[in-house]
Amino acid sequence: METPTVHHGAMFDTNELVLNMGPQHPSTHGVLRVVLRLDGEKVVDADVVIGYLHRGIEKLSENRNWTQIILLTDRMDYVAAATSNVGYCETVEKLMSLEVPRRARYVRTILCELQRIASHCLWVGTHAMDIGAMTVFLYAFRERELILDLFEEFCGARLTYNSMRIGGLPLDIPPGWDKKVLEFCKIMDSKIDEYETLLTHNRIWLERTRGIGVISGPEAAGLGLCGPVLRGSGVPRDVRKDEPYAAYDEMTFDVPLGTSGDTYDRYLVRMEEFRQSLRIIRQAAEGIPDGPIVGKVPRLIKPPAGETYHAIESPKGELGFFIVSDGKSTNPYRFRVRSPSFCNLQGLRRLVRGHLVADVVALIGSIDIVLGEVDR
Amino acid sequence: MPDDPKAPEAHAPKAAVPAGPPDPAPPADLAPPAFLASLSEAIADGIAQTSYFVGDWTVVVPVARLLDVARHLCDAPDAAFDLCSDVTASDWPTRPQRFDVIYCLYSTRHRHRLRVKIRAAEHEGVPSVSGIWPGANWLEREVYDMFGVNVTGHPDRRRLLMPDDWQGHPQRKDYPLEGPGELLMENPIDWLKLRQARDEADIE
Amino acid sequence: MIDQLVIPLVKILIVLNATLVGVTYMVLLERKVIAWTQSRLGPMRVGPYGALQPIADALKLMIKEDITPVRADKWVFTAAPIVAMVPALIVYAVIPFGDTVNLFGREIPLYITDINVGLLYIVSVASVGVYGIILGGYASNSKYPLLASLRASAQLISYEVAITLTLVSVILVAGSLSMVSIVRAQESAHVWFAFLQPIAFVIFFIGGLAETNRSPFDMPEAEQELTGGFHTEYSGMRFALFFLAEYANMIVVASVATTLFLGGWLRPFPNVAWLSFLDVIPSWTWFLVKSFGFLYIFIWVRATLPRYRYDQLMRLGWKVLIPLAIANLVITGIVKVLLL
Amino acid sequence: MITPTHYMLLSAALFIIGVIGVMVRRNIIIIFMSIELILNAVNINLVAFSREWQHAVGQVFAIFVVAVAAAEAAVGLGIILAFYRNKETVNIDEMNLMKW
Amino acid sequence: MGQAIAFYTLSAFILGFAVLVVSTKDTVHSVLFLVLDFLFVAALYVLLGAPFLAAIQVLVYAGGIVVLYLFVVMLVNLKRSPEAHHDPHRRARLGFVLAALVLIEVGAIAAYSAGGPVRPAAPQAPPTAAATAVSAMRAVGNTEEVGWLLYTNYLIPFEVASMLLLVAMIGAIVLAKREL
Repeated sequence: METPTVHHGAMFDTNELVLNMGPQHPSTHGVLRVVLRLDGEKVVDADVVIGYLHRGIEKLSENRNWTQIILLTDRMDYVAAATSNVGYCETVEKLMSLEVPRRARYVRTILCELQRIASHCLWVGTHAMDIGAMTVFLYAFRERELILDLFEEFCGARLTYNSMRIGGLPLDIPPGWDKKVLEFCKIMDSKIDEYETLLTHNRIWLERTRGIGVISGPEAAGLGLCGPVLRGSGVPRDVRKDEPYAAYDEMTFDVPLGTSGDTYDRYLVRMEEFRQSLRIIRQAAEGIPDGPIVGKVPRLIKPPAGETYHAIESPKGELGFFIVSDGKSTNPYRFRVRSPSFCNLQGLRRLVRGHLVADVVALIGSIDIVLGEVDR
Repeated sequence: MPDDPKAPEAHAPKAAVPAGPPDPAPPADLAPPAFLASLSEAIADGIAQTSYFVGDWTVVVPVARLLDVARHLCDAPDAAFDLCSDVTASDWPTRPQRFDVIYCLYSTRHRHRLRVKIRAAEHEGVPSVSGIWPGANWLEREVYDMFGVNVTGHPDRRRLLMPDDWQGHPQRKDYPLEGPGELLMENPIDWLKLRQARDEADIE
Repeated sequence: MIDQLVIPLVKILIVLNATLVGVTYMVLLERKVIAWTQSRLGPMRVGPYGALQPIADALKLMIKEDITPVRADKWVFTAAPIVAMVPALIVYAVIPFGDTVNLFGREIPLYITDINVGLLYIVSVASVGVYGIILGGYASNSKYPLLASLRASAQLISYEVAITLTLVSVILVAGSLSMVSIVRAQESAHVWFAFLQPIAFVIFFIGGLAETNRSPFDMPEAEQELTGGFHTEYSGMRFALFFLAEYANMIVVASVATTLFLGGWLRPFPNVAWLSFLDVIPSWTWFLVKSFGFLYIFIWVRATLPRYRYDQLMRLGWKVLIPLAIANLVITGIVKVLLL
Repeated sequence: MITPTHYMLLSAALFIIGVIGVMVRRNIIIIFMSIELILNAVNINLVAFSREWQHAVGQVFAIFVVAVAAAEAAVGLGIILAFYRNKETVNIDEMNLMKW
Repeated sequence: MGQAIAFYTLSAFILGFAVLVVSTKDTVHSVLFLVLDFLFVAALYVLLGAPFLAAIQVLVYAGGIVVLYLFVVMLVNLKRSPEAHHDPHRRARLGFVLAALVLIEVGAIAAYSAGGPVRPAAPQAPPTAAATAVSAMRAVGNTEEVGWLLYTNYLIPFEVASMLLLVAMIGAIVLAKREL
């Protein structure tokens, strides 16, 4: 006992404790790092550190031609790759003032909504898992698998689809695919009820999510939150309704809104979005028009000089592309992605303040981030 | 560590780089939206240029009036741009005011969009709008991180995506496509030693 | 000599081994039941339907590298899993697995010992088990385990109070602290104490979930919050000991619940004469069936419910369960006095 | 044959170890633990005599001692925590002021 | 014989761990030795025919009080060891001297009583009515015996003890809580 005493309690003060959550932590959904300042178990402040998955997609795109970039957009929100494809292609089409055939727009709508369901499946699974309900995770993945099968049939890939081309689609839908989509809708209906049976009226679930991370509508908008997080606070903002793209102007659907802006409302909004997505898919799949799948696209894609911003509603929120073309080269001069996960993650610091460590996990789950999209 | 003066000079921009986006003026038969008229009424020298391209309205604003314009656009009832959906920049190195800083605004009440654009020189201070839209906080940090735009009055101006000790600003057009790390790869053993020493310092 | 030494030693050997085997298969059972709940198959590769999976797991854990963190308190770090495991095992000394059986012309009772203060023994030994968790978290010299171990010890101590209070009301009804006498009391009362003490039974069940760190009270090892809980830094056999201790504790809780509330080794409806053909089935079978029914509910709960938050758990323990347990105790006392 | 004298000697030895702990150590937590040792020494004596006299009253007193020890530990440790929060020390020698 | 072996083994452990409690530098180790010490004292109680008290010793001391100590040791973040502090006014040797005095006294008692065991000719039952009831209860068991005494003869001390615990609990909360 001659060695100097090491006091193992040294890191545990009665005052404040700095806890480093991540980048290797099971519930930060990737490589997010949150530095928490704790008073006991209460969060005094949080610093969100990102950039661990930064691959420089914006910079890379400046040296790829316009078609090659579609491939890069797959790697941003890798659980909803088709949505990013659609967003990018629409932006370039806007820049080139291209007309997209109706058939292609319908298929895009179906793909976007299937992707929304797949993404929300992943979200409900991991969110429930974060709060400790492990069964929902596997149920949700079971249904996500069906969607991946549909995508595999459409474009041959299951995760990074590269499923869009500027001006339309790379391939027509396989015969009978729309029937399969409708069949899937029928299955999915009952499965959503299954998730809700496990969670929506569960007392522990209510206690864990109600009143956690409350944010008012104006504050959420000011923080730049978007998508279900913003709608959970009661702001009627949905790009599909406000600035319709693809074939959304021909669809009827409702935008679910929350009232109190807490984790539970965000959960309810997303659960209702499942149903609305199914509704859109049914309308689109039943009414796919005949016609070409690609518009009049020049062989060499070279948009005129100019810049534009175009947004679509990805499962996480407003996914915007800001593209500057110099009109001379075959690659964009500036390619910028306004990713919804990035903007939503910014609100985490505001949301977690005053809550407990366990709520931090619930809140990271409730804003539904994909780190590939945050860091790009 | 804002700017390493050596790095940009080493890779001078190519002559082919254009001098900026065209920013075409709106066609004569298209009336600008009402909030632009009231904006130029409220702040006389607020708008330097108005442009319209593929359906998007853009106003170019002098850097000095940025905060006034932003405040007006946020608060005026006919504009009510409560959502700052994006802040980004583009780099035109041949221009004296090399940076375009672009603010994409959206109004959840009126459901209209507007892009506000300022032109800033390399070290010119660009006032932060995060006091008006708290959501601009990270977006401005990213602009600072990627372009080195000198955002002033920002509550928390640190690098966002790149490591804190990174040299240079990667999204600039004159940023070398081989980063400093790659340059050190010419002598990998020294580089590994250096990195290990740094890692150990970090752990301690 | 045989009665004094050999038979007890043989009994201890059997119980210890049966417990360890039971614990390993408990892990398999849990994985299987949860898998079925989640429309999966669970382990299928090792042996038929994964029946040999526990052996493979044990082998894997034994040959894994045993890592001690550099700045850990080495002695305490090594001692902690042992401290967790030992109380979980020695509790089995007083649990009556069955009635007496006739073997080789000897009357052998199917329990290691029946001490006068059996129930108190269980409670006090179980209260020592918390040291394993505190020390494990402390000795790792790491923040997450430390947070988890503080949570765990506070949780265990709080729910111990509620559980002990329910046990007192059972003691009031049974009139004895001896486990065997409590079963006999249920036999002579012609009713399981679960029906006489339904509130106590429910509190005991909830408290049992919390005492064994089971979902929805698995805060101390909440993977999503505290990475791995108090055993984050443990690996290999030392981790296995923690793991086994947890499952051994689950079996203890199930056994105690069976003995106190579900009539122990008694067949269902011990007072109904026409069911006496059930007596053919040996008494220990009933005990096992009841215990595993109880354990099945434990697993079922885990597959179904989300996790409580730490403060909610404490609130439930102190503001709901303990007052309920005290009220139950008072009412039991009054009824007992009035009936006598 | 183990007589009460043996128990008394054991108890006395434990008592002395406790006293030495109280006198020599400066960490107030260790001092508290030494006091617990002293209380245990007393309890051993009580229980030993309880058996010797074949009367449970000794055990009853031992239970009271345990209760007092629990109360003492709760209040004492509360004081230590409060003191530590203000002075960042648990050294008995530094606790020489009536206020802090 | 068996009893003697048990007694000497237990005594050795009790005294050994007690010495470790007061001599170990690391406070957490000290607390651990205290737990072990208490467990062996509990074993001694079993040897003395007091299983109820043994269970209480484990439950209250080992499972309760010492956990409290462990908590405090972990909460109190020691930046420097208290033993590192030197107070010129402190006379640590005085402790040893006092302890030696007590030791001499005990030795004297032992020597004085060495002539014969301190054992009365016969157990003298206290001449109260309750005590006779106790002797009647003796056959039933140790727990019942203790319980009977606690709730008859010593009811008032028992209630006082419970009041003491209540007061201690309130006091501890008031002391430890930062703001009420």
